[in-house]
Amino acid sequence: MVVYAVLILNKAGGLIYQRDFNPGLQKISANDYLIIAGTFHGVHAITSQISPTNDTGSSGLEVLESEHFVMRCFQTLTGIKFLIFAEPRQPNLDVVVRRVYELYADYVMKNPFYQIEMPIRSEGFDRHLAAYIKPQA
Amino acid sequence: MASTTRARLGEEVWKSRTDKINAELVTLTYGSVVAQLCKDLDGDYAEVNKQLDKMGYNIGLRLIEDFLAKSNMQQKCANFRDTADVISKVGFKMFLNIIPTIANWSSDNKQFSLLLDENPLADFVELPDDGKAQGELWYSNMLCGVIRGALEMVQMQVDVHFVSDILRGHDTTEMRITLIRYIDDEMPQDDE
Amino acid sequence: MVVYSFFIFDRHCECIYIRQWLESTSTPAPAQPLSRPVTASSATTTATSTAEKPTSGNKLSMAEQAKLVFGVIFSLRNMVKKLCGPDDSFLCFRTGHYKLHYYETITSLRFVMLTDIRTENLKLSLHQIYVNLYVEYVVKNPLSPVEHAGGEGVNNEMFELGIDGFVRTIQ
Amino acid sequence: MNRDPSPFRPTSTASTATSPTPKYANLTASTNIRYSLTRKSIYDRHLNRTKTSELSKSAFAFLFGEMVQYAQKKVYGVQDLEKKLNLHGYAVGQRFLELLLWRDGRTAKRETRILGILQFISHQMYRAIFQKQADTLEKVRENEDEYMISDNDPIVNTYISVPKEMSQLNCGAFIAGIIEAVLDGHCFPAKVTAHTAPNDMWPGRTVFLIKFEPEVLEREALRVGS
Repeated sequence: MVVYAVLILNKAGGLIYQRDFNPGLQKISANDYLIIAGTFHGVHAITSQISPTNDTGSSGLEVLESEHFVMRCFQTLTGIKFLIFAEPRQPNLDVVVRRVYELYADYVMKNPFYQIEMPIRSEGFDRHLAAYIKPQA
Repeated sequence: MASTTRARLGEEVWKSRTDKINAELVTLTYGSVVAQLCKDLDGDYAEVNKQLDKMGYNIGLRLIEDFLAKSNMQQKCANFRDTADVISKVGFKMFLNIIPTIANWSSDNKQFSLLLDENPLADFVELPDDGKAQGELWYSNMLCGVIRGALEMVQMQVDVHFVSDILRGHDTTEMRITLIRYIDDEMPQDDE
Repeated sequence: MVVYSFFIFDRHCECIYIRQWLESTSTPAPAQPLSRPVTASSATTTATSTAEKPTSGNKLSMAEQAKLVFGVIFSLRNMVKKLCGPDDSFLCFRTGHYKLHYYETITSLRFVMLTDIRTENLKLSLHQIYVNLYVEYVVKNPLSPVEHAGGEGVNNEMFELGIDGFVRTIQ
Repeated sequence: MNRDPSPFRPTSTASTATSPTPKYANLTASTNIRYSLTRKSIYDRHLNRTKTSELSKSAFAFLFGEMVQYAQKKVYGVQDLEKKLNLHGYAVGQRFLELLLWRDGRTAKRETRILGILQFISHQMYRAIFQKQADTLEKVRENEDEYMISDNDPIVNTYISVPKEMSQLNCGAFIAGIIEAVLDGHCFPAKVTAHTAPNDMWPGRTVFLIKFEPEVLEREALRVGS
């Protein structure tokens, strides 16, 4: 299981966390990541609007596939988006994204020195995320 | 979603997905926070209530993420009654290991009460007998803020306040929760 | 496997073909094909001559839907290109309710198909539609103009039949 | 640093309680604390009722985090913040000491030696509060009056990441306050401070440095001498 990168977007679509774990994506400037995050936030909302089935509260984009990667997007009920980029045909991305959310709930939400909606600079979160993602590579 | 499934979920999350610690540590730490507030605000209990509520609100904004992550709830509550079940049988169970009874539903299903027959925050507590505290201080007011903050993060604006407290000599500890409105999601500007 | 709708966008980012199948019926009874073409990029949504039949399921008119669909695939395509470089291409995305398949030719013709979420990747199918149907019946059709501004000449008889037949096979 | 003996200082002014409505019962004439007739007051409930009851660690983490943020708004600089946390810990430590000694009942031994009290803290006390023993108890070789208790992963710090500009801060000052209260309670007055001492296994490892007052050493010398 190779995870290339993890991105976290706040409710307004602002990029609050970005980290590469394994080579697989292009080297992209931080500014470009900001643009990608912003656009994706808009696109995500529209994907639920164009749903042909008439279910109310249809969810937005959840999985995006390309030739070289698969991206799992998990949006929490509070509007936070977790984007996990991994090698294609990656089986258990749902488990991975849920675990990342738990680590976020523990090491970011419970850190008194983290300000809500701001970029994440919690050393504890980095350490535990790397410990969780790295060995699987 | 039947309330029995909510009860089972609460039980299961408490058993298998919650790290546990000594309850008295939380009780005494909460006590030291309230005491510090009473000292800082030199006995202005109305202000202490407000500050406790504000601190609770700050906690609620964060606690909701922990709640959603651990309880793995994917869908929003179907209606306010379901929300009441989730708060009592999953939320309270998961964090404070108690299940308050839900009571006194208003006819329009917009108001209900939570009766805390057990309140771990208020163990060993006796309000100061300065003649004011028992009339003005809501000792566990932080809980109101927590619920208000948490629900606001899932697009529900509510008012939460205590109506009675055993510490004040009442027979029950009762919190009144009122749904003010559902906050609709902010839509991103349609830049397509 | 249910197919909901099918779009073709040309290199000018215009929607030159829309086809929708009513979701309720299992066999894809042909929906009201768009008799007057709709341009995705045109600011005003040109009212189609036939009564504006709201597409099954949501209130967006076909014109609006085409515009939104194009907006989505255009952004995602650029995002993938930026993330992975020019040789990568966007294949499909899935939400909780539908899956959107995408195929782009070298000539920037874009084929989009919306299906239910269980459908496997349709890149090959869209490619076959391009090769066996679009090229055969539209490009090689002497009557149809070279460029299909506004979808002109795309919804000819043979192409429509081909699409129906094809959808039934992958049903 | 005035350590207020009890946070609830009854004000001396005569209380002008509203005349208690009939449904309240007063325990004694002197106090106007009201208790409902039906509900038992805290004096009727057994002290051991919550001895083994548990709460979620998250609840404590959020409460503690908010306490840190509240304290942070009121202070300038790391030392003041640690002092505030120490005060909070002290209040908690005082109560835990009473509770635990009461619970030991007849078996409670009055510690008279420095080593005795430090072992009590790092074993029984630590286990009662944090459900695990402290990891090490050592004496500082260089100076006589200093000892160290270490905890590889203090629960107060589990979720806390201190920003670089406050790298000196260790929220374990709260636990240092608890230890200080227990020491003072046993007449071993001392200053306790928390210091981050990570090793490769435990990045969050914290050492509580205990510096005894001179009179404690004198007493110890007398006791050892006799």
